[in-house]
Amino acid sequence: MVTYIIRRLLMLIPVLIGMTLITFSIVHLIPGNPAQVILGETATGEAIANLEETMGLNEPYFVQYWNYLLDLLQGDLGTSLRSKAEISSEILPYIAATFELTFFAMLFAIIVGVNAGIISAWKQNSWFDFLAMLFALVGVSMPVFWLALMEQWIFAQELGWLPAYGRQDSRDPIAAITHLYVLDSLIHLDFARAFTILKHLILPSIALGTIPMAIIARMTRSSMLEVMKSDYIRTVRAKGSGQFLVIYKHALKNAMIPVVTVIGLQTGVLLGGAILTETIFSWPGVGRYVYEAINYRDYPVIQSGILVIAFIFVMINLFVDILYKKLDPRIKY
Amino acid sequence: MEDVILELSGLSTHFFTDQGEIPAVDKVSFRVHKGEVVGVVGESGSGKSVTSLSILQLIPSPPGKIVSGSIRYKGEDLAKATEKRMKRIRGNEISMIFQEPMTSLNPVFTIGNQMREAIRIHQKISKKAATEKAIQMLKLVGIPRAEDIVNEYPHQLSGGMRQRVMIAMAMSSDPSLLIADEPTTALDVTIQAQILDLMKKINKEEHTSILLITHDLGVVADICDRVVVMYAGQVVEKGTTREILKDPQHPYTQGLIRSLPKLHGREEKLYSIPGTVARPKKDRVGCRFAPRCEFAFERCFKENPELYQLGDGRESRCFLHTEKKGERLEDATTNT
Amino acid sequence: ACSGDGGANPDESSDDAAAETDETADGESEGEAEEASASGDGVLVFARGGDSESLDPGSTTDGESSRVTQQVLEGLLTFETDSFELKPALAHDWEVSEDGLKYTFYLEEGVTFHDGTPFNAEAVKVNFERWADPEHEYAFADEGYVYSMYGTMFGGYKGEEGHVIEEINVVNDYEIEFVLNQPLGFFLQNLGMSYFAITSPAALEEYGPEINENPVGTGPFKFVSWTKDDSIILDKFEDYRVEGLPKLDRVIFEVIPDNAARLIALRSGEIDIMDGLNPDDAAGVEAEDGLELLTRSENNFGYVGFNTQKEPLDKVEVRQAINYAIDKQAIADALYAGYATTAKNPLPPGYLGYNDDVEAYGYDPDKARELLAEAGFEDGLDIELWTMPVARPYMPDPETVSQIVQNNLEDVGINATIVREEWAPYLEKTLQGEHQLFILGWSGTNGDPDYFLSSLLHGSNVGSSNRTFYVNEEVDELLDGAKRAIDQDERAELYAKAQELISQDSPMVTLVHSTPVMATTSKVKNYVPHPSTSESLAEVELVE
Amino acid sequence: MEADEIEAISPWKDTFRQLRKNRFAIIGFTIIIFFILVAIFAPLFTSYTYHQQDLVNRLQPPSAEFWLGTDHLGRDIFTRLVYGARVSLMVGFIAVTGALVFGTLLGVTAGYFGRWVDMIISRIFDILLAFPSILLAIAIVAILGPSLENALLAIAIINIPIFGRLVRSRVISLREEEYIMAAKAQGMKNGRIIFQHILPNSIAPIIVQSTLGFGTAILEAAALGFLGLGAQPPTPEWGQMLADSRDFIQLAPWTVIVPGVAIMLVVLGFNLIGDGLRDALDPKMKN
Amino acid sequence: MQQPILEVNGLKKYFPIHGGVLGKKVGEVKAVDDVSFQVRPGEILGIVGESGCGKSTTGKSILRLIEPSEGEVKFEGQDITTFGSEEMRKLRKDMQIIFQDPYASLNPRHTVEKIIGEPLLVHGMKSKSERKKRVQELLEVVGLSAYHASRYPHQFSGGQRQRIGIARALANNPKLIICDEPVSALDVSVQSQILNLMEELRDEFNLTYIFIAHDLSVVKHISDRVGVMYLGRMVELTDKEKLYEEPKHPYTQALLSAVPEPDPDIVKERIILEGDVPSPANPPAGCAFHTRCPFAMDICSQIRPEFQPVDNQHFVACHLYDGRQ
Ligand SMILES: Nc1ncnc2c1ncn2[C@@H]1O[C@H](COP(=O)(O)OP(=O)(O)OP(=O)(O)O)[C@@H](O)[C@H]1O
Ligand SMILES: Nc1ncnc2c1ncn2[C@@H]1O[C@H](COP(=O)(O)OP(=O)(O)OP(=O)(O)O)[C@@H](O)[C@H]1O
Ligand SMILES: [Mg+2]
Ligand SMILES: [Mg+2]
Repeated sequence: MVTYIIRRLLMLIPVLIGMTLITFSIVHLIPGNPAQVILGETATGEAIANLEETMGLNEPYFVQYWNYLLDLLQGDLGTSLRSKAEISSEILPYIAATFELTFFAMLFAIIVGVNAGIISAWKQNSWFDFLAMLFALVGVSMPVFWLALMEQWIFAQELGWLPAYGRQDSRDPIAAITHLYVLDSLIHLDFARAFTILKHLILPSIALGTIPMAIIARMTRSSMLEVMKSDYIRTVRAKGSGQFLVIYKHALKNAMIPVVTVIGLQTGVLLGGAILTETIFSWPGVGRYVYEAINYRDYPVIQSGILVIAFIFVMINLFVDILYKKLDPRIKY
Repeated sequence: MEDVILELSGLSTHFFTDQGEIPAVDKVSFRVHKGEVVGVVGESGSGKSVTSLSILQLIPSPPGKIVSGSIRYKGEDLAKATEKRMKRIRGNEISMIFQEPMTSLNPVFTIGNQMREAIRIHQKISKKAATEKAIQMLKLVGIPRAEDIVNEYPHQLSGGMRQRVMIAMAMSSDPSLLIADEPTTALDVTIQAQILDLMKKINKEEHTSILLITHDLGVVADICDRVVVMYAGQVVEKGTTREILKDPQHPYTQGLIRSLPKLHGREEKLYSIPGTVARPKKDRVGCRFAPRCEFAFERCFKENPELYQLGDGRESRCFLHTEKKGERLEDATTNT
Repeated sequence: ACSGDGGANPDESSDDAAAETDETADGESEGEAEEASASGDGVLVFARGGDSESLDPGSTTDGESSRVTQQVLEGLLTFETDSFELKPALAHDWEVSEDGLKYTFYLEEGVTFHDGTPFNAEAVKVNFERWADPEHEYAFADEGYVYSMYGTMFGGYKGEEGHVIEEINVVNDYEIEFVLNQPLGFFLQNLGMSYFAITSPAALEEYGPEINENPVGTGPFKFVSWTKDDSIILDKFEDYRVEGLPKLDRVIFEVIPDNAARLIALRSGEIDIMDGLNPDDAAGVEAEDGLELLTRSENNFGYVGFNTQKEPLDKVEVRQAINYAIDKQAIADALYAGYATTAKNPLPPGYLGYNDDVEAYGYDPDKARELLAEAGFEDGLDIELWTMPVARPYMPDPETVSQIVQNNLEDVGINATIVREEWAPYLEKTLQGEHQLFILGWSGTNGDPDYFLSSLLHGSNVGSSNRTFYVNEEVDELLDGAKRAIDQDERAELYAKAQELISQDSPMVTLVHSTPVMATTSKVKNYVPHPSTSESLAEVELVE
Repeated sequence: MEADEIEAISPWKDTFRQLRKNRFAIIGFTIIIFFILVAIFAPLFTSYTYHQQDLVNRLQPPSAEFWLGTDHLGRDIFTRLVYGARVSLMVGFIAVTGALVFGTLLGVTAGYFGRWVDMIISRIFDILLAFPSILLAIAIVAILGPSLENALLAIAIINIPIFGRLVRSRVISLREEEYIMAAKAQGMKNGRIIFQHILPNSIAPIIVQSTLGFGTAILEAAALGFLGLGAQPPTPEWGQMLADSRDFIQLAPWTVIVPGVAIMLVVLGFNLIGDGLRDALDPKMKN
Repeated sequence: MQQPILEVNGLKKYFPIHGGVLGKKVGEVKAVDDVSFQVRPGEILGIVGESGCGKSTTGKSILRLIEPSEGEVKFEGQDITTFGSEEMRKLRKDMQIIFQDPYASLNPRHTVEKIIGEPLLVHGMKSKSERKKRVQELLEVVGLSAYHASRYPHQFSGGQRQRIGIARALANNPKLIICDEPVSALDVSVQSQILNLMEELRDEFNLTYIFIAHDLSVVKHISDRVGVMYLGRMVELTDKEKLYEEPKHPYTQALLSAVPEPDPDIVKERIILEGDVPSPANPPAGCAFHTRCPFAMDICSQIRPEFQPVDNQHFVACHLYDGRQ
């Protein structure tokens, strides 16, 4: 197991280097001079040149890349041009915000998706199955941002049931510790606040989680159906086990093996989709951080932000692979 | 009869598929007595597995359904039993093992876990006691290192070992009847010999009746007391093992035996039945075997023969047994 | 007017871990409040579309930043609540020498910064020197700090030719003297700008380049915490120099990028003030109980500029034709829902020297066609219309404007292709003159006409802020004279003249002066939107 | 012999038969054909043009005159929707074709030649796939500048590794198939094996992926459009229409609902077909 | 004696096992471990053994469908392991293979005509009509009808598919056909049809077969000589009568005794072997069979027995027969 993890980590090295090269190049190919953006409409050419000089923007390309790599190795993600703050510390609350959102979106997706998939498979061809799968198909066909807008319009604006934006009651901000607000409010033993924060999570989580939910539901269903046909399920039934044991013990664990991979991949997709959801729900997450940075030509932030998201994505997939092997004892390390 | 454990009469199981209704099992009747080993032979697709699965109501449904007939287990009709009742029968009164030892165990749970489950479904005992019982059963079927094996996963065992585990699991609640659906087909000869040996031992020592499904007449000769031959969903011949192998009455059985290469004795050119194995099909008129039968005559293509009682419990499904054609059948046999 | 005992109330700084942001971790407890328990009364939530860039006012030109720093830091002077009229702030009095080269300021006494250190003349000097001199120890040039507004407003930096501030003399703790090397007509006006607010030198020492996340001034509110792209929290400064102010206990600046969400939040009472109301929603807000509609006065204008040195826009007839072709009123109505007036000068009405006698180019497609024919384009012409990619107060929806303009031009036979560039390349390329027609605008900051007219149309600004490449020596002379003159009437006259000439030359189609609309809940009292887009919240109250 | 009764049915005909039986797939086809017709005959449906402004009639609700209402520039939403179908279908087609061609080329190369060629190509796929796709698309469009063409290019690029990997894995697994080994045993050359045996047998999953890819490409284009990075106005791209109307959701909800439903329907159509094809082409369903 | 058509000397095929942190080679599966035999023209050499003992690998290595790790394969006197790819490709005209799984070995997207015609095309028969004629001829040879040519594989039964496979193998009139379990996937009643067909074809076209199977009675029926493999090694090889009547190797003896026969009159002395076949990745030292051998001696676990003739043309690898040659 340990060797497996080490091997996977080693295999990551070329991918990581490729990622840094891509992020670095992307950022340097983006047209537009960050010095110009910083100084705005009123800048003089001279001021721009000076600023370029101080920012090291006129060093040769590969020198800049090399410096960038060296810095990365020391955990230095650079300094934001816009806020002039260390990105490595500035980005943490954003990551926390995105993490919280993604976590709840995925929780929603998994709980609803897996159970819908199971019940659909169990009651194959029933009306539940039909509706659930139709719903899932519609779910995967829906633009995330549109769903988000509709939710906001219906549940926040028209019905007024849920807050329209943000992570918490803005009048009464939490004293952040981990920046995972649900966790923070629990640490403070402030359950009323936890409730408010959860309320803020509902709409964005559903918006973000709907597509993965639909995908997971479909995947679970087909995987379950496949497993239910297998010989060992017949064996279990021949032993005299009841349907519940058959489904929730024997079939589920096997059916989850492919589903877990999908969950891993979808988590990555979520991280990307978060950009849209975060903008609509004013969620100060890392997707929005990067998006704002692109508008601002904040080179270091774009490059580090994309890199960090990609890195998290890669790590999630590594974790999923390991989990996958744990679920399936047949796989050798 | 007192000692009849299982009696199928007129059992028909059909599959309702896109291609239409498939009578996979068509009015099958036979009996299994206490302590007896009954073999069901037939080529692929003849309905052997469906018959055995029907007994425990394990037919995938939909598309499968028992459409008529009865399955009397100790007098009780299982075809009409509720799912709840079936749960108590399965693995307790009647156990079953399958052809593919490689895929019949759940790959993600340990052997111990799966065996414990089988035991505790029917016996109210503690987890620890169940583990002990599992180990004891594994030892009974001759698995070495049973204490370690319970903590291992199926993929860590060889095919023969897995089949033993399956048998151990099946035997763990002392069933009266063991249904074995081609238990050795996937195994090598030397391993098959081990498993057959084990089954004989169980039959002798535990007095468990066995319904053995196979397509290998060699296996039948080795272990069965009586044999049921199936073709295209129907029983074509029944009798004791010796009778069937030495004196087959139905042309299909005859052809089958003659087409086998022999290990002993002189070999000559093999006999071969022309054509391909017929699949069960709804609304087929005439004898299922007629298109391949060298003795077929007009009537064979128009009507489906019934099983003729040939005395001593022997039965055969062929018009040649009608008095008129009796001699021809004799001719055919002597010609061999 | 307030006590000078410098120390903060120790009770306030308890439980600081709670509100700490990452950068303030070094034990500085001043200004960090207890956990936000003061919900309800006295807490005002102000929602806007984007976050601040920097809370160091000198180093940014960003309006969202000024909005916040305005509360935390003060300059020597400030503006009246609803105009660019000067009034005292940290300087209670001032004198200007005859020649306009020496300004003396008398500072408020007994004022302390939020960190407890006293405010004095030395602090003022340190701040100005920091902006003027990139080598200064607090200039933080290596960290990318640039004080561009200083450079723009005071003619450059230390050692540069146009730099007007010769020296700064500390006369005593509460008296300071600025010596200029040439008169600057709007010197005082500059000092009212929020960019030139005074930061505590002790804080500059302490935070170094992180000062932009830890503003320490003398303002009515002190900085508590900043969660990027989310919220900035300010608390009442108990020792504020003006007795009885501020009236609020806490102000929270919240970022809600989505207009619709912001309005929903206002309706549900989650926020108290929203900036950037969609003009189309204004009517709804006005009609709704519990909400108030507010407007900022006009302090900007949006325009369609011509590259006057490029074919065919070098012909004045073509420029005038286009000016006649565009239906400004339709734009004002459609895009601003009426919250805009059509413009005839590149200067908002109410500014010093605004020339109301200039005759506007009305919507007259026939005349336009006529002029085009005169210029030799009776068969129409093809032209590029560059459109800016970002929304600005003067141009809340440039994309739509460009489409309307395109439509208008089509009517008179001009086939305009819309060219879209990202913001940075857009600015760069229009500086270099790659464009033909382009859309842009300008907002005032110090209330002085020079900031509009010279920046946009003075020949010396070609290559920087003059993107029309308009050079008219006569206009340049008028503007230069107005810049040097100290007598405001004289200046007004010069500017009026310049506007006349500019209108004739038509280097740009002045579209509209917009009046940005805002909404508040009815609980908010005394909130007066300032034309500069940032206003002090010291007087604002919440009443049920 | 029973087999004699059956006429020669090619696997394609067989697929088609299966497909015809699949009710969902039929619905999918109906939707897509409907949109294709709409796209082709767009001008026949409406008397407006998609960029025709009517500032007086801004934000009108649906009526006899404006079937689906008007937007903030007084343009007829129905007209824009109809013309938008062209854009969306074109986006799907071009992006998928591009990704398919390059993905297949790379995938076949990697899968058949193995070793270091495979190493390099697979690592490139890994790296591209290590980025959440929409983020990568945003970055690419940011480099190239926002426009429909660039959005298309970005979407094609992010889809290349998806097709590439699919083809590669098919090629690798087919390489081990007995009939490929049989082909080799007959003395066939590599080219023949690839083009006659491997590729035709890889087509089923590629077709399924392409159909589903159509849907995703349209969604991705809409997302880029929504962020202002895709088609530029006045192009009636649905995502961009949504972005334009976003501020008017309270005043004129139809301006937001309509394009969203259109996107959803088209994508749903492709997904239904894709699902149907998957079932029809799945070899497990046969025999 | 006649010149052998095929001569296999010291054939080995080791599959590497990768593992460890860097995915290095950490071991090998010795699928075929030093196998030697000869095949005479016109004869049928049977190879039997339990699953995984390396039968298929041997067959495929001979054809270089799997590259052998070591050893020599001489076809008509030429060592084909040294051939380049084009030479090898041409040679495939003469050496053919029939696979076990009639379902997997036919390309599901090609018609029968294409399947059988393609080898003709690649070996130079360019004319379409000529090919068509030949395909029909071949179909009739294997007992199918000309009108089957336009069908697809999935429209045939297993036996028919196997006939198509045989027709394909015959297309270019090969000299040697390796049959890798050609009947084990078939129904019993169909199996005899195919066996008969193969015998007829051998006689008609003067073919040579290597016939791989795990069913001892089938091998006995069809072969002239039989080789027994165990764990990658050939343990016994001789004429079929000798092998079945007086098997010498203890493994062969056990194997023969374990085969159940459909004749209640034959009462056998069963030798039930203990345990399972060891893994070829980790074969026992010395004689690979010693772990299960009822006659195992000390030497068996240390020294690998030579594969040598004990009697005339009766090769055995067993220490019991040491010094009896
Ligand atoms: N799930 C099913 N759906 C449709 N038809 C089925 C199904 N299961 C079995 N059949 C049909 O029932 C018939 C009998 O199948 P069965 O599995 O009983 O054969 P068998 O005698 O056990 O063959 P084998 O030796 O291959 O196991 C076959 O023709 C098959 O087509
Ligand atoms: N490509 C491969 N990579 C690694 N190991 C292999 C490979 N092919 C075969 N083996 C191993 O080589 C050994 C011999 O395999 P082979 O297929 O030759 O056996 P076989 O005698 O034909 O068995 P069967 O009767 O099951 O067909 C087995 O242990 C198998 O696992
Ligand atoms: Mg079966
Ligand atoms: Mg094999």
